[in-house]
Amino acid sequence: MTKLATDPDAARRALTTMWTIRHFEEAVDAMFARGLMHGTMHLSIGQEAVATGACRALRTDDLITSTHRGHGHCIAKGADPGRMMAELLGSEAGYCRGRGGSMHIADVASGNLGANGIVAGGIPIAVGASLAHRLQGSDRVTVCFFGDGAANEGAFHEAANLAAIWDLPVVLICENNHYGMSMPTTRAFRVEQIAARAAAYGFGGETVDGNDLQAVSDAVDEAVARARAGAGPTLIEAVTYRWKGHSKSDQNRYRTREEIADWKQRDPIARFEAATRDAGTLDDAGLAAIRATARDTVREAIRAGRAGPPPSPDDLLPAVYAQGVV
Amino acid sequence: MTKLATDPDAARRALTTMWTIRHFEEAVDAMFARGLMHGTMHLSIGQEAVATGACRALRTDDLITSTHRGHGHCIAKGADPGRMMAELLGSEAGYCRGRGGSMHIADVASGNLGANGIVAGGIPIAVGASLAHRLQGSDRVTVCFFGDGAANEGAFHEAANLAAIWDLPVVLICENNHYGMSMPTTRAFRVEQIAARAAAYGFGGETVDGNDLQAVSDAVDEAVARARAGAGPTLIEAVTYRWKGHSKSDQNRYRTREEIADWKQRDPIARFEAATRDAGTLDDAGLAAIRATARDTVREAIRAGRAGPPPSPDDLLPAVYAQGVV
Amino acid sequence: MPAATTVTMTYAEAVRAALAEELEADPRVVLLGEDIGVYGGAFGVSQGLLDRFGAERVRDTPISEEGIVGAAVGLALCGMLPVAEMQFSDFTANAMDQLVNQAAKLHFMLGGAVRVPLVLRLPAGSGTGAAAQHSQSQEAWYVHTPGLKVVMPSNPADAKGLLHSAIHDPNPVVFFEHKLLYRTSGPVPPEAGFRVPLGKAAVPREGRDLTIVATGVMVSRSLAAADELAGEGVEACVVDPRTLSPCDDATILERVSATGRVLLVQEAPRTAGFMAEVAARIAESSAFSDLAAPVARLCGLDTPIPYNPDLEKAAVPQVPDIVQAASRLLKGND
Amino acid sequence: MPAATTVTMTYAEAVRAALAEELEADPRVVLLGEDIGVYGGAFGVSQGLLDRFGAERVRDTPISEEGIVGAAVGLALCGMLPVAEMQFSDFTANAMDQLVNQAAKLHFMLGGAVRVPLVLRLPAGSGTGAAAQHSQSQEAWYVHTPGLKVVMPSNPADAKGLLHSAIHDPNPVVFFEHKLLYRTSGPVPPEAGFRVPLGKAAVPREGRDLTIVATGVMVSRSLAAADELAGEGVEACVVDPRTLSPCDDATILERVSATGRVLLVQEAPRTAGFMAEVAARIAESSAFSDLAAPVARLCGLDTPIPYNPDLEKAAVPQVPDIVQAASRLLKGND
Ligand SMILES: Cc1ncc(C[n+]2csc(CCOP(=O)(O)OP(=O)(O)O)c2C)c(N)n1
Ligand SMILES: Cc1ncc(C[n+]2csc(CCOP(=O)(O)OP(=O)(O)O)c2C)c(N)n1
Ligand SMILES: [Mg+2]
Ligand SMILES: [Mg+2]
Repeated sequence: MTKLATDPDAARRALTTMWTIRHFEEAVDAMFARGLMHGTMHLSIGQEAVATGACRALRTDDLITSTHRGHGHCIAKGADPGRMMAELLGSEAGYCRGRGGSMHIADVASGNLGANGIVAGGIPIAVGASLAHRLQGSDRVTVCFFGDGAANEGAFHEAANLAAIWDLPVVLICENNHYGMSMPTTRAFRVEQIAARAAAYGFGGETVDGNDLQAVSDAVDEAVARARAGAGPTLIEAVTYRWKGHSKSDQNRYRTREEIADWKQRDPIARFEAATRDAGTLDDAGLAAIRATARDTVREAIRAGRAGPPPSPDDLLPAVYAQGVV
Repeated sequence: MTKLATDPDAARRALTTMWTIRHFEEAVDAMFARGLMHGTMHLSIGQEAVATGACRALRTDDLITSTHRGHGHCIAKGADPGRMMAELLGSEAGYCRGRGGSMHIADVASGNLGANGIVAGGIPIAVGASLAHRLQGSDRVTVCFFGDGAANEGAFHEAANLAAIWDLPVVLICENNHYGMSMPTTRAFRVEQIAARAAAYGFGGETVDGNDLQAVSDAVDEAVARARAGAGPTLIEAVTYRWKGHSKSDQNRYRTREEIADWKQRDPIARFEAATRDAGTLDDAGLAAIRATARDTVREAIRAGRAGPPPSPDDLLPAVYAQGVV
Repeated sequence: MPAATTVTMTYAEAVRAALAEELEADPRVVLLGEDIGVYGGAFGVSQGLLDRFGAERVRDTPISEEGIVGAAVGLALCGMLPVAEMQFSDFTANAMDQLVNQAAKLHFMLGGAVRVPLVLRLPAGSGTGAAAQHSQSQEAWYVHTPGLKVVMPSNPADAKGLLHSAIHDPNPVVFFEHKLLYRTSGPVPPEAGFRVPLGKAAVPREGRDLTIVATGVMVSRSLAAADELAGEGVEACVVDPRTLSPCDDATILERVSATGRVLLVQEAPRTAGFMAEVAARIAESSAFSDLAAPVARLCGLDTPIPYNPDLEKAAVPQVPDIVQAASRLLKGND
Repeated sequence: MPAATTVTMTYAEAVRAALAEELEADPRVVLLGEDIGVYGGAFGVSQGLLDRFGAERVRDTPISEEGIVGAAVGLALCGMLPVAEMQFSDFTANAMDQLVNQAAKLHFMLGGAVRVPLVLRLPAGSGTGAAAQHSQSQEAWYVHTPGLKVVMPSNPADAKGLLHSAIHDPNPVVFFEHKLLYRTSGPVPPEAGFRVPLGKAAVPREGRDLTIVATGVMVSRSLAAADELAGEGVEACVVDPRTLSPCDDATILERVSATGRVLLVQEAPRTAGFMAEVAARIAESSAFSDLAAPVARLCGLDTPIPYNPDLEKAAVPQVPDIVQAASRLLKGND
């Protein structure tokens, strides 16, 4: 397995992805605050190493399913931030032509079957996708992202069991950010590790430090290799933390300022930057250049997103059904 | 814990219950075959030790929730076989006034919240019932029966987790009769023991020989004591076998005659009879007398069931809503 | 329309034949559901298909309805044509999120980026003594869900022809099969894969005096009632929408206008059922002014389905009820 | 009717006040739902209740909708009066089995042996930019489900009064709260626990020229439209059913007969929505012969709710749409 912090190319790519996610979401946060975006949004700031570490283990033709907190997955899998921003701005140029917004961005071309507004809604879909690949004789793998809260939904249970009994090429990645909205995992679970649930279905589970890019990447690499080899699913619990509120309406009443501050000390990006610096792979100038690139990407995304035309209300009813035959 | 085979009273009661279940269902089977009953039915012949062993651990004011295969639970918890038979015959004198039939018999007075036509449908309800008791400051315990197949429903997962995190006084009894309809547990699960799933929720699980009355009784006794003491839920997997087809339409294509014959050798009733005989607790005459009592009970149940008046179609619409206020 | 030469088969055989032909012809087609393999399905519909097509394509599932429909969504998104079965339509209650929040919406919600060509087969309806949780007719829920198509064939030819169309439709199609119809027989065109288009009503009987619009098992009951009525000199036209969503309004409204009287017959509970929509479309259309009497509905009672067979019959329209309702409608002042 | 002296509160405050008064007065009442505790509910409705009544009675749950509703059923069967919340009405899709196959049916199916007095609170509707999975109006599903009562208050007084009635009703009640109404204010009677009876429509405005029947957020939009119409000399009567099931037909039909013209306004998609049932009841009633024009419906489009705010607005009726539809209806020949 690649030691990311010592491989200049890999380090640069991973850092660019993480910073792009970070800046993208900071921009979105600011635009919401200034009333330039409407609806709601769920930011993954602080969790960038999970999406980045997981998606770097995948081929472009491998698939992911994502969640309401999906900007990171989407960017990491290779979507165009400009079309994402366009979508958030409700533009016809957005990935969903302005119909979906933040919770529904998909980009089939880069292998993202979509965010999902329903907690755990993507898990059975990921299982079905991986079954399709098996039936098609393909060696594609599907990675399914979901939160700690999602692991208490019936959909998780049913889907995990189907993946198990059919030995499907799917990797279940539980982003345990300690809360489902306001509900701490300590109250929502009576088990220490969500990864322990894998044993209930008969496949392997592993808990990793979700703020350690290398750890995530290694675990997913292995799980993907197993899945691709026909050895079935794996559950990876990546322990991380969400810096921002759950969504716009969150007043952070369920956690302390200290806790948040403490986790900010464990910033996955700063940590990986330090590792590359320590390893002598990238210097301050190199790191600054990556940040600048990411900032430019996001700036350009905002420009592109704003440039898109608004969708037309006349095109609602005709868009409900897909046309033709399959 | 009572050694049932050496305690004449306990042995007599348990055997009477088991034989009543057996004869009741044989009678139902015959009546269906002769066209005297309609609809469908699910017989628990061969599984009598589970219902009997579990319910003997309960007080009358403890509750159970049951399943589509619920005659045994119902009888073991203390329902009147006459009103059960009346229900199966669609009579106004039946437990559900002929509205429910085999899959919906409830008898709140004896502590049975009802069979259920929906696989796993009773599990969340049992959890809610046990929460009610906790909130009411009562020490009542709820036992929730369900099949192996039910353990793959999302409802099982969500309910088990609620029971865990709220430490509820509920005992989950999975009757693993090796099949959910035609689906063998070997194909529906990738785990050897369904009881292993308890660990995913953080409470104890145990697999017992469901054809061994004593083993079931002991396990449930312990679990009930724990629940009553406030120590939360337990999952008990009782391994058993269904002698008859899943329901009327079953042609037993998914299993062999040999397998069925083999399990008939492990008849839970004969086995417990032998134990009482070996222990010198009951002799052949005593055992014969118990069988005769059970047969009389069922004969009387059929008579009573047939005697009930038919319900009136005029009383459908007015019965949809409960009246008054609570 | 059945061709000149037809073969006679039961409704169950017709559904099975459609599945077999699709499995044969199109490697993308895959079946999944509870006990559809060696058991042959709770109603025997898929009997023999496991032997012919193997366990990968005739896929038994655990009892996990949400998982089944969700897997079908994933399969459909990835180029397969899944045909999933709920053992009884009632169990769709366990899979509503995947059906309604995912399958129905994905195409629109993702701006057209994906399509979800799945079929969900739902054995439905009362009359088998299976009581309230195994006897429902909930087509109105799905008709009220934008993005779903809803099909309800009333005879073997339509069952086969509409299923072929449903499988090759790029949208999620909810396919209702009434359990009482499975053993009824009828002529079916022999050509493999012949399709009955979605969205076209059938008019199995023309008549000048009133129009009966009926769905599912109520179609044959309405035809039987029409025969009786003919004995009394009344000629009833019977319209079978076949596809409930999108619904062929034109055919219905034309017959309503022509006859001036309309009786709407469904098995589902009256309130907010499919026929409420048909009534509303008539009431807001130009056919309204052609009506010589108020619209009449004959529906299931607004109750759960009871177990007792007499009560069960009393809860849904039977042939004499239809005759009576039609006669009453005709006695209304002209 | 609000008493002479009233207090002004928002819709959210009214719901909260009802919950607080019930928790205060009746030890059987217990709340459960996702983030209803320290978070105060996604829309702030239960803010402060955890502090007052504790975590046992204001119970945060994991994200397990089927478990929540199932637990509520068990609680209700055992003598409690649970008030469960789905964070968004859309997530009821995950709990349909417990709601429809269990709660709705148990009383009837068990021959009256049990009752299931639970309330399911459902924040619903569009207008918040939350897109297709967080903006639905699916009341018609529940209206079509025998055994459920369905309530949809349109103002703070009704929200409070109907919630008290719902909690003490012995049946499962589905209680729709429109998200856009939460911050709207209105007069509320100050008496603790005052009840508005289920099953009685309100007529917030009388008028001779046409009747507008509207639900939820469409009531205030219809009243605004009526004001505009009044400026043009048109007097519209506005009927708010408040309880959709069982529905107060008498009040609706009386006004329809009196005005001869009726416009039915709902946010939910048109096809097979609640207003289809109202249209059908009008079309099959004696009010039919009093109609001077066909029944008119103004409804949400038959589409998922789109994200873009302009599209979202275009997908459901707005005040000018109501004015226009009413004007069109009045131009129909008399
Ligand atoms: C079925 C469903 N229930 C509830 C919600 C509301 N909701 C949205 S996100 C969320 C918390 C999800 O927690 P988790 O799965 O841990 O993901 P995180 O938000 O922490 O990334 C909740 C309750 C939803 N969208 N869908
Ligand atoms: C939700 C749901 N899915 C499917 C069914 C159809 N069904 C009834 S019983 C059964 C098998 C249940 O298996 P298990 O839980 O092992 O109980 P057993 O019949 O073996 O006692 C099935 C599939 C149902 N009634 N409910
Ligand atoms: Mg979380
Ligand atoms: Mg079983």
